[in-house]
Amino acid sequence: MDYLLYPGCSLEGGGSHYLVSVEAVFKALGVKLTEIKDWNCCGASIHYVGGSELQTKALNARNLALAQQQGGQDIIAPCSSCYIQMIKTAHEFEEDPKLAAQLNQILAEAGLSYTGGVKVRHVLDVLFHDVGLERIRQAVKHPLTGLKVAAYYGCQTTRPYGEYDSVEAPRTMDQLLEALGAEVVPFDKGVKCCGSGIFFTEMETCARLVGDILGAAQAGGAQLISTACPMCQMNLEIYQSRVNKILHTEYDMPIVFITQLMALAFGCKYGKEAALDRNIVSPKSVLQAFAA
Amino acid sequence: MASKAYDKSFREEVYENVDSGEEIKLCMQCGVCGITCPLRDEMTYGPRQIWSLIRAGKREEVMNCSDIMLCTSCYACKVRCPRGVKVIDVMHGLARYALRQGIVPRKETSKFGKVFWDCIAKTGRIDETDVPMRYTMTAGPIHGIFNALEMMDIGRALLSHKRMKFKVAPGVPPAKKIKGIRGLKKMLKKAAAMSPGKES
Amino acid sequence: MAKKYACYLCKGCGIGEALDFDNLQEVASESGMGEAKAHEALCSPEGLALIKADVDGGANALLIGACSARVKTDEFTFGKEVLVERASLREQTVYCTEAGEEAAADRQMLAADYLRISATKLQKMELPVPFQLEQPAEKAILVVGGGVAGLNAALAAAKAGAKVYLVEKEDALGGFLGKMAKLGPQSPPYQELQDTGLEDLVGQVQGNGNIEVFIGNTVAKTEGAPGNFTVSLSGGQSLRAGAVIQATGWTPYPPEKLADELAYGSSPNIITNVQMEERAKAGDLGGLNAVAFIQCAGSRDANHLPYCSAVCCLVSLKQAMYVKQANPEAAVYVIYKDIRTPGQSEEVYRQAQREGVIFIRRGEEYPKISDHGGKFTVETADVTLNDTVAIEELDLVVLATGMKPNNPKVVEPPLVALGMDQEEAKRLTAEAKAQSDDWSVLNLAYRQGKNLPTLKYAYPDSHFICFPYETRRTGIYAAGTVRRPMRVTQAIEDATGAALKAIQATTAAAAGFAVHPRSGDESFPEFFMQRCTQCKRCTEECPFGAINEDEKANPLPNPTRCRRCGVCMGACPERIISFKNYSVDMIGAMIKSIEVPEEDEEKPRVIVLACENDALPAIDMAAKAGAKWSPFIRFLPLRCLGSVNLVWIADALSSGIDGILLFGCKRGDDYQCHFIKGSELANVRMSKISETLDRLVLESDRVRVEEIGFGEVDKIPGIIAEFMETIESVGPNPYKGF
Amino acid sequence: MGQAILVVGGGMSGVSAALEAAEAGYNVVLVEKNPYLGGRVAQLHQYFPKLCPPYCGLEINFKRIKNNPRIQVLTMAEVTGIEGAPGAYKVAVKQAPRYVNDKCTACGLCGQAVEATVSNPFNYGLDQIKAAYLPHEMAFPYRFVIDPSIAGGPEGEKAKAACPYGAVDLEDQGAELTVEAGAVIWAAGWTPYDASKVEYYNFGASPNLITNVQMERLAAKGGPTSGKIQRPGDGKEPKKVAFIQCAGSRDVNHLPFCSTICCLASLKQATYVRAQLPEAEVTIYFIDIRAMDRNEDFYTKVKADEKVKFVKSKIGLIQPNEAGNLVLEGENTASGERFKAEHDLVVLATGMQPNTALNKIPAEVAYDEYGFVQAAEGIIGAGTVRRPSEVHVSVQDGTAAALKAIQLVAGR
Repeated sequence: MDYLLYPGCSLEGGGSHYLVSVEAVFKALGVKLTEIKDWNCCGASIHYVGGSELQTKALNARNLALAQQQGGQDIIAPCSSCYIQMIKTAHEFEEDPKLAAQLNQILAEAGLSYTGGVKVRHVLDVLFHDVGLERIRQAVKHPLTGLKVAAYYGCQTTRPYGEYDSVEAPRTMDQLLEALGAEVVPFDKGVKCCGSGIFFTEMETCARLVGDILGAAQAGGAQLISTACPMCQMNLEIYQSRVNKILHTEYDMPIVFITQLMALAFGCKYGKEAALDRNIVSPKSVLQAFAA
Repeated sequence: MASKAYDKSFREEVYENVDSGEEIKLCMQCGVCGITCPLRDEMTYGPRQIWSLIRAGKREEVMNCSDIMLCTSCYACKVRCPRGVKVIDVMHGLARYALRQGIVPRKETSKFGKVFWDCIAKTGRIDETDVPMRYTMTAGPIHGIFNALEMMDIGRALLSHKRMKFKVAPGVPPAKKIKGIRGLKKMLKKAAAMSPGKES
Repeated sequence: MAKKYACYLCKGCGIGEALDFDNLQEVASESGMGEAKAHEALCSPEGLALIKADVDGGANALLIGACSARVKTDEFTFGKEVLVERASLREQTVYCTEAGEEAAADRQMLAADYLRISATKLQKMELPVPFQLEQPAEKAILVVGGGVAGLNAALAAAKAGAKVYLVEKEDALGGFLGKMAKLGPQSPPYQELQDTGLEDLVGQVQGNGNIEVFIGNTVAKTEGAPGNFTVSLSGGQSLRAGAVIQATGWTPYPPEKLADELAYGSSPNIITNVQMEERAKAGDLGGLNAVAFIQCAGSRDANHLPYCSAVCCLVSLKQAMYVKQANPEAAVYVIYKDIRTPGQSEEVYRQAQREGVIFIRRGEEYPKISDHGGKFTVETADVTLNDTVAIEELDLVVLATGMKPNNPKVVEPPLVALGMDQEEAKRLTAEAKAQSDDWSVLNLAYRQGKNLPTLKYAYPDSHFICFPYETRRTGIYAAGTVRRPMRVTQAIEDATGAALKAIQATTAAAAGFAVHPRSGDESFPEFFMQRCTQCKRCTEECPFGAINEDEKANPLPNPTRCRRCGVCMGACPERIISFKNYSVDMIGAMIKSIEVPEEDEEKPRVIVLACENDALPAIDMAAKAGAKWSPFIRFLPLRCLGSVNLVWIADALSSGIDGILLFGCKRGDDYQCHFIKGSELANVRMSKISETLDRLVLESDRVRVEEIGFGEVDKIPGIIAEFMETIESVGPNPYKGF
Repeated sequence: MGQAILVVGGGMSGVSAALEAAEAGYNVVLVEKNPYLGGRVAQLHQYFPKLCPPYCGLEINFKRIKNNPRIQVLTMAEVTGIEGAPGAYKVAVKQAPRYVNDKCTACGLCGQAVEATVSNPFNYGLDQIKAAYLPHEMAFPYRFVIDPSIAGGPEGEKAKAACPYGAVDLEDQGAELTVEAGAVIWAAGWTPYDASKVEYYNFGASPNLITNVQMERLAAKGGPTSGKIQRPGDGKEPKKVAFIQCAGSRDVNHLPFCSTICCLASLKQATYVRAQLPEAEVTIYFIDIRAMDRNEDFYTKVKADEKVKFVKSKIGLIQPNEAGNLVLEGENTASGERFKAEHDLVVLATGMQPNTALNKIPAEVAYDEYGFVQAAEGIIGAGTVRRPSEVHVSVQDGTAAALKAIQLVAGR
């Protein structure tokens, strides 16, 4: 098992604990990750303000071309925002020969080319379909028995093609959590947008969206929310104080990456490998019982 | 009495100049997008009605409508649209088109997005400290500092949890560029020239 | 045929435990059936072997007392030469009556009566001898109309080996297909306009040795019957044909009628979709920068054509594509009520949108069209914009007008006119005639009129969902847009199917059996003319116009036109019309064979004359489902309730039967009677019976008509119970015992 | 006379094709997958626009089959292979075991003896049926079936012991046979589109959210409620019924084509509700109402009922609430209003997927991208495998297919 890793800008910043835990988990599972050399930003959701659609596709085409140059293995893009930008370009490249030609014209400016065929995968996809629940169960050393988790996928994690899971009612993370021994609570906001794209700019609206999600998780009895997108993690977590101010609530809900929980269950170190000490709403009181 | 005549010039303008603008041709006015959008309550029209306005030639209503810049790219509408219309791409395209016309549907988003893109264009990546800092400063020095203080607690928290690099000011220390930045810049220039509406 | 009777009684399925078989054997014997053989399971290989041995020994008239005739049909069929009559001891005896000792006597009488009824029937019926035309039946098929349906019908029949005459009134084949520039997308990926393919089609027709084409001709007269039509053409030729396909197509709804609503006629640039097609074919689409199509121009409008013309949406999409393909810059609007692109043609809608056609939903009101120096403005509601809008600077406005069938409208006088006093009947008949069209396509030399009967909107179709091809004139099939609005692809299929129906009609005429719905039936009505009083009832009432009249009003039956329903038999006051295996005398005798207990026994007897297609299976179903009803009921299956002759009512009442129920199909606009008006006729006839009953000093309550079909299964026990109460309240038939 | 014509599918188009060919004098083998003929129409309560029961026409057709020695019917049978060319095919047919032979009198004793139940496919799983059962009250052939789940066990033995006629054959292995035919008519019909694939409708989340085919069974006398329209969740009479049009159809993510019949089916089902429940309100949520040709009259009739409302909106979300009702969300595209509407019974107008999209014909046959059969010589599509269509068009198509088959076998 050999994949290329596209960390994306967020995993180098606010989502650093995602990167640390992804690397720990894949190492534990014996999966090799090689970072795409000299990758560039995917453009994310806000690209359109400064760049055209084609420019954004060019950004992603460059990463695909680099990946192909490096061996063309499947790319893992842990950040859902990167994932969706990249998979969109990859898909449309295959479907639309005119676009493919245009992109190659553009890539030529940097002495690059792309012939198609590289697959873009999400962390959840690879864990569920390639590694498989069985191997994950085997790797669990400290089952998260009794831990009540709300599985929050976020909007972009399974969209827009539904390649590896349902776009409206995904189940992969639920099953992964269950494989870790955790209890997945009823939660109907699993793919509801958290508004991270307008985090800085439309605070009130964003607060309402975040509040809806936190409220539903709390109502379901969740001790924490598990996610697989750094945008969601950041938005749901660091925004809680704002939400509480605006909506007069008292949320104190830890937001952790599924890979952090997995690392913990695999017996990795709470801080160094699971990077749980990097969570601002501390999950310590909930998770320390499972720590190695 | 008809409130206004249908005018084909605007829709043709959209087809030609707006990224993914031709997508709206396929809309059959079913209404699913309008109800699917998580921000529907913040919108005056919603996608379907905007398409309808474009068809009718209602340029002012569309270009001056802040709906076109609210989209968070959640893809819920794209996933459900029975005609497969790339609603998000059109919305982004419209917002971008408005900006190019000097119309700013949403000031804050525009400012933030501009800083964001500039960072990519200059360095190839986003510096998650630099971008918000620069964005906050777009409010002007006094407001900027005030806003920055507002966000200070968050920044401090991120910093202390090893999720943010330390910066004293925007660009200090400067963000690292990718190695292939020169090639990337050329690519972006080329892509701009090939984009609808002949961008420069 | 010399009949050798044999009777078999089945003890299976609980019959054995419920009935006294010694008694039944006695009844069979008394009824002339000889010694009845009982078996534990008559349908088992052993039981069947028992019967087969007797058949081999010469038995040829078999009474089988077992389950309903609707089941185990294959098992209890012993070849065409052996008459079989089934007495329903299971469904109509054991299943539907209370079990146990207390009810045993009544149940036994019920079973015994069914044996008597069946024995009587067996004695009264003969093996049918198929009708043979004087000349050998003609197998050629006449196709009227050389449009897409006619051409395809002709070709389909010819390819199956039939000789075909194709008559077209114009001087060229093709009909509307010949006026079309292109067809809309018909095949995957449903995005490209297609050639009409007319040249190839006409070439195939003209090159087929089985097809003879008569262009510039109409049908002056159609005489005769299936297997033997003589058709005179306007050009003077006379043809003999076995069956006819009318594929005369459609006429555009007259646009002049839309002058008020849609300004038709006010400018040469407000045109219909037919005119648009002509312009496209002539290559005259230059200089169009803005065009609006207005859908439902006359269609879906109570003041014009209340129905949807089915093709106009796709025609406008196609024509919008013409405009777009001639000038991609042109602004093209389709102003619609609902876009109707069924099936795969949804992709055509998408394709038109891709090409830039703008769709505006207009609501119920017509748009307003105004002329501004040769450029038009269309003002319309724009529903999805929630506004009223104007579309200006239009070069051309196309009205998507609908289609009317090329078939004369026929309005029939109400059935109550039958047997009414002369003046009133004449008035109703004249009124109906005044509402009917006077022109004709086929000029049928039929006593009931020269045209195919129509229901709504002059469509001569059958009104049957399950049997769409049946017109009410046997051997004449409507195909294509004359039958209902349809697209070209559907008309091709329709024509192909109609060709098969026509081939079947000639086959049936040659072999002497009936077509749908009694397909294969070799019986036919025979007239004992010496006693005919020329009352015209049979010629008027036949739902299929099978009987002509001579100048003295003698009926002239045409057995190959006949569907074997027996309506004529029911109509005849002199009871001179009989089938070999179905007659007034036979049913009368069956009724009389029922044993009527003395009045003081307080065991009333009620007969149910039941339609064998709907009511009888419904009764079986109810019985199977466990419904119970009075053991005083005796069901008699009929081909159609329209065959009920009033004499049976008299027979029944005079033999002491207390009440008579008639179970027929649903009547009215959505009738289900497969003989069109049998149920309705029975109702009309019964409504006139109270007078007779009064004369006999009998309560009219004793006779009732009920609509019973598959939808009324659960109501059967209730209807029977309620009727039994009525009978109880009016008391026993005073004629009992006389 | 000539070679036989093989007809695959005993629904409306298949039965029509078989009968029309046989009545023109040709030998026909009719292969049907179910244990009975009649296909989907047998499961309908009424036809539009006449609101007449399908069994009226089926009864005539079955009678025609009974009276016609040229038709051989094989039920519980499927075609597994086709070899040869137009005019000379060898078709492999596999018949599943019925475990009941032709000695069965449909007396019902086996059904009484057996205790095991299975989900009733005829009622689309709305109820359970004994594992020894008559497929439905009008089944043709009129013969019981034993569910394979009990054939090898003690319940099967109970059925066998109960039958006085030796009709239960637990050793039944089914059969494999080869049919020689000059032409094959493929009339395999359709399957209701799987409603659960339209995830935002949450089919399965509430018993009061049903499909249009289930609604037919709810209204049918032989259905799970004996024809009483009630909420499957609690048996209560619904007061506010909604029909969701295009639940999968006209949707590039699901069935990109229009299923043609669903508008009329919902109009018809609205009449079921209104006829039974005078107080009930019906709302039909639609994109376009497609009541083609003379069916428009039926639309006009239903529209005249003021308790039937039409709202132009494709519903974007259906969610059950605590009251057991369903909340629909949509945008009324006529007013622009975004609404939430609560209904106590919701019917999804799911469309028709051609069975050839799910199971291909085991021979070289062309399809369009949706799986509909394209015109071909020798193997002739008929009915809803060619395009979505209403009953009378299927009959028409079946009849046309019969002639195309005859053209191939005539004179051979």
